Amino acid sequence: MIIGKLKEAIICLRAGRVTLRYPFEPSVVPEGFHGQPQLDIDKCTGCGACSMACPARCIEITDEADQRTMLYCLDRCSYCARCQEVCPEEAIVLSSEFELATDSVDDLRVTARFDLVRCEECGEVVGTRREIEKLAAEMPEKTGISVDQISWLQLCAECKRKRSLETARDLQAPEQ
Amino acid sequence: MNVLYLDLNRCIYCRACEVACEREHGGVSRIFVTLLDWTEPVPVACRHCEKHPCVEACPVDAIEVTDEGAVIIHTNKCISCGLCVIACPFGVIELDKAGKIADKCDLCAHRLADGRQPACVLTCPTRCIQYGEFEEIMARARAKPGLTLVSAVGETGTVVTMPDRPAGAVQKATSGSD
Amino acid sequence: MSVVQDIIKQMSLGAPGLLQEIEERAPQQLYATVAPEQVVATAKYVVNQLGGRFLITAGTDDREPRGDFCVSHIFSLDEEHIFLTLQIRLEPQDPQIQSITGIVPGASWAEREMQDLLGIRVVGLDDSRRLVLPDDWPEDLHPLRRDVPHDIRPEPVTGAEPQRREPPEGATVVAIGPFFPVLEEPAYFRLFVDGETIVGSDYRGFYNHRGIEKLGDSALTYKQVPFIAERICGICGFIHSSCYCEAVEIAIGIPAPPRAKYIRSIMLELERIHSHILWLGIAAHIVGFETAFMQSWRMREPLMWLCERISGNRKTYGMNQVGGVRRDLPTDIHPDILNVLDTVEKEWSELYSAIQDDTTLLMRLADVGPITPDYARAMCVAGPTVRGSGLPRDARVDHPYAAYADLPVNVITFDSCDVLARTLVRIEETLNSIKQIRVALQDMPDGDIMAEIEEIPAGREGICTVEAPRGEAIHYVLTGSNNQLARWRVRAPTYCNLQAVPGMLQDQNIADVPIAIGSLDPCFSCTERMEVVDCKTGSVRAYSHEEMINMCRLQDGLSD
Amino acid sequence: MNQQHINWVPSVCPFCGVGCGFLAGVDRGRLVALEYLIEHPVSEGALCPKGNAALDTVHHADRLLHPLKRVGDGFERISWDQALQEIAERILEIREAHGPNALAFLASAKCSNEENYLMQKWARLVGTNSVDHCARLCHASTVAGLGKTLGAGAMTNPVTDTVNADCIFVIGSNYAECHPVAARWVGDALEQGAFLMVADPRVTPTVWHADLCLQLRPGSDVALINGMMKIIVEAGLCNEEFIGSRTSGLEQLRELLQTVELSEVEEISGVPADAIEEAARHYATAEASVIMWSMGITQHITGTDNVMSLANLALITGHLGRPGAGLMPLRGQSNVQGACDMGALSNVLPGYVAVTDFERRRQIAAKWGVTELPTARGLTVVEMMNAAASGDLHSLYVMGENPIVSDPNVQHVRQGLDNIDLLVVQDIFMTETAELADYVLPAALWAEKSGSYTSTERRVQWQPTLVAPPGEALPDWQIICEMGRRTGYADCFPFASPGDILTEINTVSPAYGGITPERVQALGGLIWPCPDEDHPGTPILHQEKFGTEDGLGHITPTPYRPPAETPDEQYPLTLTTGRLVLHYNSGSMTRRTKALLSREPRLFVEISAADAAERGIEDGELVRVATCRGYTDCVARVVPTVAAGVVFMPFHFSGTNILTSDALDPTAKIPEYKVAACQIEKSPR
Repeated sequence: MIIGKLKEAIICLRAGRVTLRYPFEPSVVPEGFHGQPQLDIDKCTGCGACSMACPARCIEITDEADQRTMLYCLDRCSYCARCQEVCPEEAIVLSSEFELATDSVDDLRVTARFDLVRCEECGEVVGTRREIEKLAAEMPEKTGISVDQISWLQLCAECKRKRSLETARDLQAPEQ
Repeated sequence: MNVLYLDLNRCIYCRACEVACEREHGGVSRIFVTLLDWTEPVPVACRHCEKHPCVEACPVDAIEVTDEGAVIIHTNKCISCGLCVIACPFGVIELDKAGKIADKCDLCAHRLADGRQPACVLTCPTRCIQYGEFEEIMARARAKPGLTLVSAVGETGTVVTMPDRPAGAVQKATSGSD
Repeated sequence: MSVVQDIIKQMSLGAPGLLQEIEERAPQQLYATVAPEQVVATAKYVVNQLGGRFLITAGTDDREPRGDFCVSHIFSLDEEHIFLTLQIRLEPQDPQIQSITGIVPGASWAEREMQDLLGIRVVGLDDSRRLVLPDDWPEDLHPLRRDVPHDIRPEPVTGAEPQRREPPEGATVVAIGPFFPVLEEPAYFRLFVDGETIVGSDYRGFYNHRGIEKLGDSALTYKQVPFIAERICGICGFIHSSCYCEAVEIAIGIPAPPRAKYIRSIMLELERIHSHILWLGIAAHIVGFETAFMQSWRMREPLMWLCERISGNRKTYGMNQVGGVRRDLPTDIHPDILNVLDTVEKEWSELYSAIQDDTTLLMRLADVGPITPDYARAMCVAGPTVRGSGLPRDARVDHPYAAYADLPVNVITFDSCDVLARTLVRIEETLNSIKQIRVALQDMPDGDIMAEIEEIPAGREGICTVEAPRGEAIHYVLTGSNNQLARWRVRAPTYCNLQAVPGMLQDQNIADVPIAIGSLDPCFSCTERMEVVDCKTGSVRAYSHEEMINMCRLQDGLSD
Repeated sequence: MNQQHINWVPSVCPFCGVGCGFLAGVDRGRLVALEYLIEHPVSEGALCPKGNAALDTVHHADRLLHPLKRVGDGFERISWDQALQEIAERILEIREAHGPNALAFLASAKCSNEENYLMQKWARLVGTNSVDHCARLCHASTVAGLGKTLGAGAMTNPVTDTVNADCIFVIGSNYAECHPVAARWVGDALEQGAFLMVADPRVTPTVWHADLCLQLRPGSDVALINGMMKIIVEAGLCNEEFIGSRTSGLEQLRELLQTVELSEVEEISGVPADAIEEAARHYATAEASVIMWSMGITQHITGTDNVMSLANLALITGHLGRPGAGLMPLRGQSNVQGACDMGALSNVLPGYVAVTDFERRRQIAAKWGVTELPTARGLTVVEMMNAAASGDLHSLYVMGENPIVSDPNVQHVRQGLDNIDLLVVQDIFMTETAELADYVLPAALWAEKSGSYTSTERRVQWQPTLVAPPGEALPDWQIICEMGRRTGYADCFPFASPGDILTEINTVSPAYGGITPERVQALGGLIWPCPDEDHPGTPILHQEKFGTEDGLGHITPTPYRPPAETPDEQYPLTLTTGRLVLHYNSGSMTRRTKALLSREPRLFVEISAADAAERGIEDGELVRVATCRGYTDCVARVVPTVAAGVVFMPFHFSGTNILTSDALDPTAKIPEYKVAACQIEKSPR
């Protein structure tokens, strides 16, 4: 009995003070820490892949008039880094920032706005201007389809289906 | 190489292909029959284009062309960016909002694998949708009277023929006006 | 003949007429289709003749596209390392099935839950009160049915009362809960006492039932589920994400690469170590032994920092994905891991030694909360709870997953069947875990950490059990179309262990109840709190529940 | 889906009369999958959207499970024994009190031959010929018209034989929507150069492929056909040889045609004379011509006349009795042909023996072990509703029909059914009619029982049992057998299986003589007439002689009569009704099928742009359609496919038949669904 208590006392004494001085002293996080996601709006095309991937549904996309708004509700973030993983433009990365406490939830909300392109037939949303410009720039070289043929980039899926016969004719190989 | 053949002249807008496709693919149809002007049905399925803009648009190589010439989305690799949807010339890729992935015709790969033709082909009441060897299909298409042949992007992919009669069905109707 | 074929043969011959069909849908996973009227007889055969151990029941709403409901009673044939699932298909209108609690008393909650959530009536349940659904939930609304949206918020039924069980004559009720004071978690025990002796008890829990299964098979995609799976438990989250991922990998027949499996095992054992250390601290706290509480938690902290360094997160590592893991364990981290393990091993051994000599403590633990081997078997308890009753059940050995087939798993049992036995199991297991990690680090193969998975076909089933610190967690998956599961069934180990509480408390002294219940290391769903520290003044203020709700909702257009 | 446990069983599609086949996949007692049956002689694996969704209703949660008895406004579950006993007792009481003609029975074109046979047998044993079914509402005029002219009220050539035709004349049929697989064979014929002409008030999908379209006014068919015949006769395009050797009555026709003026025809039908001429010449001069029709011809007060004039057209040109030449009434339900063959009609016994035919009636009575059967013609469907309303009918026993949606002028039907003492409905779902019943009996559907079904081309096919019925539901044949026994005819219902019943049918109906249970189970079945066990079946009728007593085709002149209702100031538009490809009849099955309902979710009315503009109606707007019988609200579709003055509504949703007319064809007693004077306005809601 007494031996047990002595052993316990030794353990306590040897441990000494173990608590950190945080928040009065900074706490350093390790490399690769999953802190608050940071968005590089210049790189982002507004494609929304992050929004679809996010398990916590932090990223809300609203299309209104000629603008897409992406609202990052970082108060809901679970720091899984899926957004970083899927982003085709490497526009979002998880930073080492973890001191997120605030008394205004707005401090944890980030908004990004993008110009939308709407279907020239029906007005349905096709995508953001950045997405379409990106495709228009890359497509001719990658597929060999000339720039003036890719008018369908301005159409929604349903209108493309309606115009599919014309498109097919446009794209027909010249020898046929 | 085997291709899909859509003979628009025979479509009756019954949408059996849509219901069949839906049945084969977990409740979402990947073929669309669009009715133009109430009288001109256009069944649209993936053309499995040779130049395949969707494959080129995909930033994560989730879309692949198989040895059989089918353009297939590997759903587990898809990141839902939607670029293929915009890139597709025919509007046959849609982003499945529930499943959060891009979805399109896979030529019923699971059926072809066990020797069955795609569901839309077999179910089509009017033989509007067919599937077979490219040259054979082309020969069949060329042999039909009064049809215009339109092909997809490139020289393979889906073969489409449409009636070359100018007048629509409504104009054909010979009714003494009231 | 392989063991699997032998079982198939035994079942076909030994249970003539019971089975409609039996097949191996994944390696070591047998599914037997049983006619509804044969379910009891077949369960009896499986338990008595094959030595089957009941794990869990998964009810499935299969009305689309099959047009029926399916009940899957999942059993483990431990010695043969086989999962044997009895599947019973039920008519879609007014589905009902005979209870198997006459054969397996531990199936009671599983059947009650199925009755609540799927509206499959279980005939012959001795206790058919609500288990999971709130008391004010409408009668005919079964949330796991696929036609019920995941975000439904029905009008509460007014005047609803909890269905309490009445005490035996002459006994008095002592209520513990609905906020269980020892663990500060929601659970409501009603103890029926005669003087200081417990003569019976009743339990009502699930107060914070979060509907995670429903979210997983209706709102989330395959790649999103691991992150919510991880949040099933705040301590052993990695258990659940691993269990989910391996179940899907089994279902589609694409295992994670060997390196990923080793990384999973390492993370799982790190989790076990810090969980067991944490538990010892809490157990000490329950019996008023604050020294051990403080020192345990101190010892644990370096492990948490280590995990943060490995995964980027202190807890809920987010490392699992179907097909493997998302982060490698580079060689330059290995020495740090070994260092932390060395320290923990040394300190833990010292603490163990001190406790063994502390007779006061031992007296609080010995002969308290007895669970006999027979009762343990009947209630299907798991983890240290079953091993403390002398039964060598451990998923790492019974159904090896991750890299456990290659690791030196020592199944530790003690046979005094009391709280002390459970304590000793945990302490020694911690030391064994350290050994396993060392071996894993040494033997870890090179290569990919993620398998190439092109798509996840629909209609595949997979079962995985993972030995959590509290016992085995079980995940059953049925893959669906549209990039989503069709059914995800999760059983956390506390689910079966809690069912043993009435027997464990029977004839015990009321003063021993907290540590007895604590000895199960129960994991109820927790709550949240927030404190604000002013760095300048050092003042601390706690926010109230209302304040927090208001802060979330202020300018909030979001719903959750 | 894991397919390895699926047992694939050839099955007959339960929807329209084409008789397509598919493979039903059974997995551990559930119907779980459907596969295309490429070997099927009619469909070659093809299926329309309904066929593709055929399994969706089988294990449906709405299925009736237990016998129900009305208690106040609701129902109470009772045992089968109680249900059968109480119904039997009440039927006997009513017969005792009011005589057998106070009882009426509705058989079903969705049930098997065996079940229809039993239903009419039971009715007649109980003492009434008031047994009828919905054939009365679709092709009764075909049965009457062809019976009178050709001696056999059925399609003369198989559907697949269309491919052999050089000219295909479609009138009052929208086969592309109503019988989509028939379009396969027409399409094949067109690719071989056949000429397709379609007469229809609307530009339907059938018209899209036509070489010539005659957009006639609803109800002007006889005028149009007489006009065509006048051109043929005057141009000398008749088949004199055929007329001489195989027909009678040409002279009377000539007399009638002399009174026909083409300018008048043009005015009545709205079709230009040169188009009529073109059609007439194509039809008469083609090597082989077929005529296809459906309810656009039959559902008129002149339905029988319409059919007879088509028969006249075929007879004077000799387009009968050869491959590619024939008359093809496309029937609407999977077993409507069979239900008629089985005598589930108020005027005929099995094998089309008139109830008034003393000798042959006695023969059937003898086979049934009774001395006599009722002799008076019974009530037809619409007459039953009238009798119910007037208090002459006290009991109605309904098997698998939904008159409250499908009958014309349904408000009147509702009054009748409300008035009745005993209404029994035996069905698979709680239909709108069942909701009014005193007793509701849960029945098995096609996949849950075996039996033979006769398609539009007289092809008798076997449907094997695939799965067990849900709950306590029972196959209709078992229920009727039990009712028969409990109403005092135990000896007449000794059957233990549908095969036993078919064996009795073999002896009662000569055309089914060789269609034995063993033979009919082969893929594709057999085509009647098949008089004995060695007979291979008869795909093409009338090759040597007609079915009339003298063996000749009776040319029967039919003067034009206007429809019962013509537009007036109050109701200036003509409403016509029809089917959609995605729905089926009263919709109790297809409106419960997500894939179909999602594509065509609600009732609409098609209206021309001119009529819409006049009323300020926009496409997609809610409008109110009214006739003198009532009104219904639905969505307007402003389309170019109906002519001004004509509007169209599908009949699959409750509401349409509030509007339709119950004026009857005097011979066939078929109501004039196809013409009602109506008005449309913006919905006041």
